[in-house]
Amino acid sequence: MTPGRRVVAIVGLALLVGGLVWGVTGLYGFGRYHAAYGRLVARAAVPDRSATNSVVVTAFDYRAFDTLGEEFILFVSVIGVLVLLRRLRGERGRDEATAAAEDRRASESTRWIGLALVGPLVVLTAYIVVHGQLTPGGGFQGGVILMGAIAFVSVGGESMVLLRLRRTSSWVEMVESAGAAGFAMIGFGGLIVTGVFFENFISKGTSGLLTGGMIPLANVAVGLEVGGALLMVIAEMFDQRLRGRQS
Amino acid sequence: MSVYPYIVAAWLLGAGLYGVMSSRNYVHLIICLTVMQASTYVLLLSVGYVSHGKAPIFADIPTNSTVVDPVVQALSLTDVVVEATVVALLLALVVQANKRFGTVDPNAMTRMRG
Amino acid sequence: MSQLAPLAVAVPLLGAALLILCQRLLPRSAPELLAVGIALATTGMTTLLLVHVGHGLTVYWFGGWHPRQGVAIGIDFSVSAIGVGLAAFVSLLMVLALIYGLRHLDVQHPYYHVLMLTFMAGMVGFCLTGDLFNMFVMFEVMSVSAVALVGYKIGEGAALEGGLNFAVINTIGAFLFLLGIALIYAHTGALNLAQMGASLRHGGDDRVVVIAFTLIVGALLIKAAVVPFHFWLADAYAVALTPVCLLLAGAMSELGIYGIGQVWFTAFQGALGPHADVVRAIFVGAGLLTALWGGAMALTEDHLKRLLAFVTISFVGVFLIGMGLLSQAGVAGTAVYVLADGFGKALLFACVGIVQHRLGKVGQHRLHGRARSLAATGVLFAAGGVLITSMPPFGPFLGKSMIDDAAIKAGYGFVPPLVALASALCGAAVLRAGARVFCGWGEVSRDAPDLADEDTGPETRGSHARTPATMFIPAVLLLAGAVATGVWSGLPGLAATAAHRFTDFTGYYAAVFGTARHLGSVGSSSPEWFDYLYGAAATGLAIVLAGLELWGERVVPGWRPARAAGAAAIRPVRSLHSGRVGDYTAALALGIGVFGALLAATLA
Amino acid sequence: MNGLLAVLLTLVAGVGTLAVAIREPVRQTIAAGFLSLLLALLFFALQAPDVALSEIVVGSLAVPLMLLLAIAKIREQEEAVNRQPPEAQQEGEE
Repeated sequence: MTPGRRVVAIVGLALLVGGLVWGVTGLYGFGRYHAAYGRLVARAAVPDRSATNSVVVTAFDYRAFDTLGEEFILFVSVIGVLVLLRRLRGERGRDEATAAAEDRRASESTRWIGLALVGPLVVLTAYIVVHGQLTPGGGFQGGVILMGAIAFVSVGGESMVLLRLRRTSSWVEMVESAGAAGFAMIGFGGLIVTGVFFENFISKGTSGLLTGGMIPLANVAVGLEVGGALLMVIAEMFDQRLRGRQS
Repeated sequence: MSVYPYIVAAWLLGAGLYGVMSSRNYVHLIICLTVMQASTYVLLLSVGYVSHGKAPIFADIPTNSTVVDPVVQALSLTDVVVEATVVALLLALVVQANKRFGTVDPNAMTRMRG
Repeated sequence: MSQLAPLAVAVPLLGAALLILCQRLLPRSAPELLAVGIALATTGMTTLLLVHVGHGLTVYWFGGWHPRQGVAIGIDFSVSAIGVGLAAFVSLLMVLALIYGLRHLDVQHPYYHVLMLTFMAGMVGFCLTGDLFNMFVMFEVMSVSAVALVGYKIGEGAALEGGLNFAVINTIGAFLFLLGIALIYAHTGALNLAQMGASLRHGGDDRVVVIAFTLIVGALLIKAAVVPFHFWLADAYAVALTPVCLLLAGAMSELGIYGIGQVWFTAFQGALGPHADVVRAIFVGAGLLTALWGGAMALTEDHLKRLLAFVTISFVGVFLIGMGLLSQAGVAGTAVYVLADGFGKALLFACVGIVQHRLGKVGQHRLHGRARSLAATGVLFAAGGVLITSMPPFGPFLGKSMIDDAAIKAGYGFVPPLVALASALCGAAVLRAGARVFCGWGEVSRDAPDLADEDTGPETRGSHARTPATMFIPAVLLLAGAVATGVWSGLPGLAATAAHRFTDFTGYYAAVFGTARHLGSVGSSSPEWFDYLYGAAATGLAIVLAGLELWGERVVPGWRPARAAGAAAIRPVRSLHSGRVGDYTAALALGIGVFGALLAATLA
Repeated sequence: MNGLLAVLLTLVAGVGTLAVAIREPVRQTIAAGFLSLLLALLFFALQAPDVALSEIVVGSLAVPLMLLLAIAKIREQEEAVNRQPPEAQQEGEE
């Protein structure tokens, strides 16, 4: 940075942060929150939907359209990563022989530890996803944990799982796009059944797992989308790492 | 003292912004962006906090208890997704740029100037 | 009929997901045809909505969540003629861009089409939504798609740099937007724009409101690329695939300006209305600076796409003036100008794309006289150049004269000549480039080529020996659109009525919270004699300037030192475009900081 | 405001600053992961368990994983560059 640019940077930073501080000190004191919207939502969630987690009801029902946008932000970013990391002509791929050699390097024990971890993690994921409307958690967190399960297994078992995954990436891609499409379909379901986009068209139930109508369904769709999306990104990054090795 | 969380949010924004301005490494720059993002989480959640409020999840508490704001929490969930996407996309660009230029220094990537 | 509002966003999104889901089942050419079909359907839906909305405002509550006791519980689309008109324009441009892009490299697999569809869905949603946070979400859908599309040509270093600069600066913009949302939500307890506006009407001009306004409008100014937030745009638009450029230049920057109008007239007008003079002065000042800066940069630019990127920046400045007058007349003028000028800029990009397809280059010095055989494209390019100087009686002239009249009414009499100067600079840059490239006139450009041209190759596949109809016909249609907006005599009246609806908060609030109110139509002024004068003067000046640039050194004694002095004067400005994201961020912080400080000073 | 919140907020501000100040990518990634963990604790304290869970899984799991993979890739590339002169390297003057 030249001195002139440094002055611009420092003055800009001071003005921006100073302005922000000046602004926030005009806000009500911490803990004195009173927003009309939030209060209404917190009171209405349980009677409206028989679901107990008002955050999830907000995200998947009152503001389901935001979440549709959010799912597509994720979906698009995966497509973006695939586009940006695509193989250009002349860039050498990784041949099958090296892949097999890599596979063999993964020791038996780490493989077993990995597999032993996968089972419980998948169960945990399923639990988190389907209880989303009742307790903290939901499709989003569950999806990431599933991704984490598979990714960490692969770190333990060297590249084994991720390589398999890369080779079958069209499956992950399909799971991911099925999640995104599924969430949009839930919106269309409302339109078809009740005539309003994202109207909650499934029976709300009274208590337990099958409450919230479309919310558990939405959670599953989001879980597929998020887990698939992150898995695609990680696998793609991993593939990048391997691509450079033999060149 | 009652505005301390808001000040922390402003501080995180400033720190991240300073990092972005002065960064010589795109990976560093991306992490600075996640620090700036932390500022948005802190501000969103702290404006929705109620003293002695409970989490807005009525599984174990009566429906008339004082709870914190569920809306800002739903917004923050979206924000978290945005964090993951921003990091993923930028890293993909940086990995390609490194292949192309052999460096991850933003100041060395100035093919377009003037 | 109001069902079309959610469908205009949901259909492209679902289509995008299904294109990926079914990619194995579909034949190879299916994605492009499906994408064109979906874009056509979206154009149809938004056009029908536009007709349906008419003078009114159509409100659609997602999930059937109607407000309870005056509190919005769900998300609404509040469809106004201005918003849905812009959405229809965006989707029409998308149709043309998709057709135009049929021959482009590497676009055979579905990813490119998926990105284009989500890009369009984000833009359409941004135009229709009545919820501040939903605006942010749509803004992100659009930005994330655009980043991937800008960086699409990963084989070219400049594309990666442009993508990175774009991504970093727009991500910072997104954070500012979010901080602004958090503040204004804390202050008003609402995310719905109408409810927010009602709350702010009673709330007064708190400093929280001022800073929230600064952050939200700052983020939108970054998107619109107003000086000093414009640096990323020149880097990004210069390197994107040409069909993407059509949309970026024709529509995306304009959405930032639309967003500013939307948040001002619905949410902030009530609270900051007493300080409207200050806000207006800031917007008009920034707009003028942007218009002239972009024009001057365009005139000293060698790379054709980057030249057009600076032209885009220059026009964003004029849009900001129109919207920033914060008046019904200003909005009406901006609406007409955005429409006409959007066609014009897209046309210019389309012509450059054809040149790139045929000759594989985009630098003026390399192309000098080499495009002589492309006479038809040359005519289109020259027509585009003349159009953007706002020559009477075409569309851009109409829009600009409406903005000029609104500016004079608001007491900014000095705006019209300066805007005319900016248009002349842009027009001169385009006409000069056209004369060099298509006619081989003048001397070979000596402006330093500042974007290394060596890795800019052709973007298209197939034979480069002829111009495919899929590229040429969209260009002709774009020209027709730009001309038609000027010839269609009903347009100013429709724009005036739509702008009346757009600027009227009471009617907006009433429509969102139940009782719809009918607003009568409003008359619009027709261009005055001095508007014709300004228009003709801008065109004339552009031609004279272009001529001086081409032959001045031989014909006019004293032109050489004058031009050298001008080039020396602009050099410090050029050097600010350093390509370094750190510098851009510093300029961004300074810009937002000064904007906030100016607003804050009026409160103290 | 109670003491726990004050301590967590101060820690978040401190570790956030640290994550900016550290210039070595791997250590910085660890700092960023730690920041996410602290943020998650803060969110629990702010009665936002859903956001806290998301922040843990994204901020301390997905994002660091992506960062580390990218860093490893960049390092390999740089080693390769050091071995042979690059075809298109840009100068970083000034």
